[in-house]
Amino acid sequence: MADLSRDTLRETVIDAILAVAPEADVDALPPGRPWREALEVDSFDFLNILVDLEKRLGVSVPESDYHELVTLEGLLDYLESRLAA
Amino acid sequence: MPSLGADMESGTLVEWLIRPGERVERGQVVAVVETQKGAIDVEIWEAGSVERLVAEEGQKVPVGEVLAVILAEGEKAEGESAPADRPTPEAPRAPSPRAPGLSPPPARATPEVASSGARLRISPAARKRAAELGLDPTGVSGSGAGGSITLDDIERAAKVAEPGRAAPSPQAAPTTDARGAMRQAIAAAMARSKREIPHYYLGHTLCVEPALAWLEAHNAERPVAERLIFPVLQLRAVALALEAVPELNGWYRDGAFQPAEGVHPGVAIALRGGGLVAPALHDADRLAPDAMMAALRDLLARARQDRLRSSELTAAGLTVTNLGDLGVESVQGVIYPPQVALVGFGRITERPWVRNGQVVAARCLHASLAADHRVTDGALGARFLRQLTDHLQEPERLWPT
Amino acid sequence: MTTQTIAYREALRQGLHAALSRDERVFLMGEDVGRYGGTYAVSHGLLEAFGEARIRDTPLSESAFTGAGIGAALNGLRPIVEIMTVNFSLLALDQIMNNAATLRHMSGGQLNVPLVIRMTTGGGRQLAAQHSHSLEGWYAHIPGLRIVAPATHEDARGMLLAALEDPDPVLIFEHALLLNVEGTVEGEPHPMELDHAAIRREGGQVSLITYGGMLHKTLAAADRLAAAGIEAEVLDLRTLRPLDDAAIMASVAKTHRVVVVDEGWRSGSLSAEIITRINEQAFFELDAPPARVCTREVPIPYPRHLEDAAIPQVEDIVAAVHRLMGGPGSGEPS
Amino acid sequence: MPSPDTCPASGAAALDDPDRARALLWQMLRIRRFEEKCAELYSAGKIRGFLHLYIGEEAIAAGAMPALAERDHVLATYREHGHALARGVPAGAIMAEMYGKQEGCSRGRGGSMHLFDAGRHFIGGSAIVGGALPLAVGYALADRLAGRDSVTACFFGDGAVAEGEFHESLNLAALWQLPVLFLCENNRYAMGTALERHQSQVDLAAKAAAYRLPSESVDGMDVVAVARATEAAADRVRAGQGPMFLEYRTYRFRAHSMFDPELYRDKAEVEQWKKRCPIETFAREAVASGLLAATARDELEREVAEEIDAAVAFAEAGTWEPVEHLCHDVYAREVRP
Repeated sequence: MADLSRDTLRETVIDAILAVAPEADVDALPPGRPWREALEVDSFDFLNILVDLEKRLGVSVPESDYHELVTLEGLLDYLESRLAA
Repeated sequence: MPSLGADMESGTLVEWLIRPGERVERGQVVAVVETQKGAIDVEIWEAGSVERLVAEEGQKVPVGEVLAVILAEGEKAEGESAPADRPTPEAPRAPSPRAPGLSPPPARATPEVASSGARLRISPAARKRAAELGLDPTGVSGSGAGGSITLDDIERAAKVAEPGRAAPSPQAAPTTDARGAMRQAIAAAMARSKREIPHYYLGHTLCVEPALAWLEAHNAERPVAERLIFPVLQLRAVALALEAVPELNGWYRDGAFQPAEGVHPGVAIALRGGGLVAPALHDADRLAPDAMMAALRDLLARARQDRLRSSELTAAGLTVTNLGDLGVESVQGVIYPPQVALVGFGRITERPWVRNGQVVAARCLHASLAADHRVTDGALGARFLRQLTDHLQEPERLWPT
Repeated sequence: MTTQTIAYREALRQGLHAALSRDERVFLMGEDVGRYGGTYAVSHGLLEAFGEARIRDTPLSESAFTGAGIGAALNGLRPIVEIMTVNFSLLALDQIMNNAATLRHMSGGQLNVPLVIRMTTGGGRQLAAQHSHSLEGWYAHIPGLRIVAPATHEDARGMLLAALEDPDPVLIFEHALLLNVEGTVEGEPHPMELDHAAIRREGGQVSLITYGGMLHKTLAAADRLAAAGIEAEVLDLRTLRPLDDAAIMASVAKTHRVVVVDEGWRSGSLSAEIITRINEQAFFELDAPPARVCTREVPIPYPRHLEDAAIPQVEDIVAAVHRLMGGPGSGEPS
Repeated sequence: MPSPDTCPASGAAALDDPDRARALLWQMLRIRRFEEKCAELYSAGKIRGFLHLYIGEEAIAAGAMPALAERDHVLATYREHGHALARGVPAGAIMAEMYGKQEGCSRGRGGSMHLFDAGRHFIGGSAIVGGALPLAVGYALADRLAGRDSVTACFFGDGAVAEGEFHESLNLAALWQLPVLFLCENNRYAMGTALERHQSQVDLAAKAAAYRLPSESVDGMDVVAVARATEAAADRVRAGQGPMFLEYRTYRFRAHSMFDPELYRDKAEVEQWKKRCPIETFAREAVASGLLAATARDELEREVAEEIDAAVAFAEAGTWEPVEHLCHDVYAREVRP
């Protein structure tokens, strides 16, 4: 999974979100805005998305890192760093 | 005493026409008996001799009772022989009229219709359909004769994720008219709630740092799939607070409060694409953390697939709504009739908080209670809210270790 | 098959003619049925065709000639007793109930009474109280009798033929207002079975259940309702004893609303029996309380405007349905 | 009303056939003993409801019935045990019917007042006074139309002459000249009302003649007079000369029914008529004229007693119709819509 390009990573994340919130309009998401509130993803959905990402990317996000995942870009950066490690 | 007529039950012996010791022939008139229709001659059907007269003149004797003892030819009078040997008639008696005593009056059926509250006017077909759909018809407005609820009303309400009612399955994106129908059903319930329930509201902000610390520590070494989410703690706290103040857990129906037997808080679940349902989490007070998490996960999944059980739609004695998830600081909810309370949790935000005289930044949230003033007063509501916040601030004591 | 358009009375006459010509055992007995050709000209021409032995004018002795009809039926013949109107049948009620209806059961099944009694019924011709009765409901109360009400011309011809083949006493009620009504029939008269109701108009929103003279008013009401967007189903009972429960419940299950139209007086009427059966057998199909339109409980008055007010009219049927279809204002009982 | 002793004397002396004499006495005796047994069983509660006994009128059923052929039809009233016995309905079947057992001649459903035997054309009981008269007209009408030479005999009491159906039926039968034998048993009391207190014209034969019906009055206490008159009438009717009316003047020795204190007549009158008991007078004359041996009476009594005891045993052993059969035979063609 090492050299996953950013675009494919973005697609994977969006798929994970859509799996839980099928009618979420991720593209219309203004950059830099907290995606959970915008897409009305409650704590349950968020947990399910993390479970999905762990399956897809093998990355298990500890609770202490949740604050880094507030924006979509933040989430992607975090995942990239974890994958690169 | 012979039966001398269809409706004769007894007769009065007027006159004996024979004396003890006399001979009698078959068909001989031996006595005169007074009946309600007049005096009638009584015949003897066997020849013989009069041993003794049992009934006295003027005595009223029921049909079948012995009047006299006649000895057939050659029969000796033994001691007190059995009364006249006439075979007791085996032909079935006409069913004897029931004992004349008054049977106890039927227990007064407890009136289904309470004195003040009107009985729900709903057609049998609509009531049956509502049961099939697991729909609580109380909130549905009637378009039928006299404002009664009809089949169409139920069918329309069924298309709507009306509170206490399963929503359309997530795959089928609700069509526009379904959304309209959903809106109408929620409107009906909320209008009724506002119309009938005298709400009072209480709120309290509490610091949740200890709870969150406990949660992070609990989740630290667990894979994502086994982690707990904060609502689990909130529901636990609500369950424990209800044990202290049971008056907030039940229903107001037919003019009286009916306490719920168990602690089954309704969990407000927002459905994708709009609509809301608040199925009951059964026995929330008895679930260990992981069991409650599993129960919540299952409830959420079934809610979104429109496969909730009818008991889950009617068991909740109060509802917990967690709009905090969606970034709102405080919630002043509207109670779902016929429940008597609604707990609202706001969003967890970092706020200035005074601790030991120092102002620090701490993650806090606003907890609110909306309650039915017909059932409880502010004092009782406040006690509940204090219990709730105390429990949340001592997470390690939420569950017995 | 040739289609004819004839008056209801002509259909009755064709039925009688066919019955008399097909079975030697059949004979007609009643007041003025022979020389006079029938007070309603139904038996016109039969005396000439079949002779005095089989077309017998009787004295005004309803009990005697009805009883004689029963006796002749007991003794192997197939009499048709015509009682001029249901109003005079009261004089023969003892023979009809205590002999015709009862003899089979009371004799332990040894006897049966294959008798047909025809009588006209109903009001609406300003004949005042003693000549305007609708008593089908009374007779439909008596075990041992078969009661039928031919509302269409095919039934008017054919029910008589089926009744004559029936081993039990059959009473046929012919509504007086139908006699002049024109209708179509197919081919030769043929027996029309006596055991089932018939849907005369399909509809999905309300069931209108009726019989005999009220059928044409009910169909008219259904047309008016259709114009107002309400599709009514019209069920012609045809047999009043036994009632065709299956057909009634099937219609109620389809439409969930029912109005019974019955020219009898409301209290203890046939409509009361039908609605009770619906409550017993189709309660959970009901989306509104069952309703009925009956004759007002009054001796039928002579003046036209009062008689019209007493006897169910098309407007009454339409109003009853509207009350049933709903709207908060429609709560009062019809 | 002519008093009993002026009736024309015929009686047994007018007979010359010993077998016929024995048969008449036997028939009257078995009716008398049967009715006495019924009274006993009613007091014991075995027979319930209403019970109307024929004691005193036996000469009519015993004398008239032999005049009717097997193919003739017989209709009677609720006092019809004697007619049923005389018509040949087995005593056991009648007694079982009185018990309400399903071995009864009406399967236990009719009881004392409704004895039926279609095989023997016995359309027995009708509890509605005058109710059978129109039926008889119908039976005769059907025979006439079907070309059969049967006669329909209809027994009824003096009470029936007050009913509309009496007048309507006699007129209809006379109008259509139908083969009906109207046989009126005038026992002088309609239940509790003496004839002269309910009829303007008490001469019933004259009343029937008003419908241009040949009618005759007969001493109902004389079995031979009854037999002769009925035979002659039956032959006339069978020969197609139209209906005929016979009035048998008779008297019932017991109450109208089992619950009747007989306040309407005095005991002396009853004793007066008992002197003309149809059985005792006929037996005495038959023995006196040598038609019957002195021992005949006892032999017949024994024979009758055996028959009656067997009938009671048959009824006692009878069974109740299962309640599941309650609605059987309401219709001949059951319809299950």
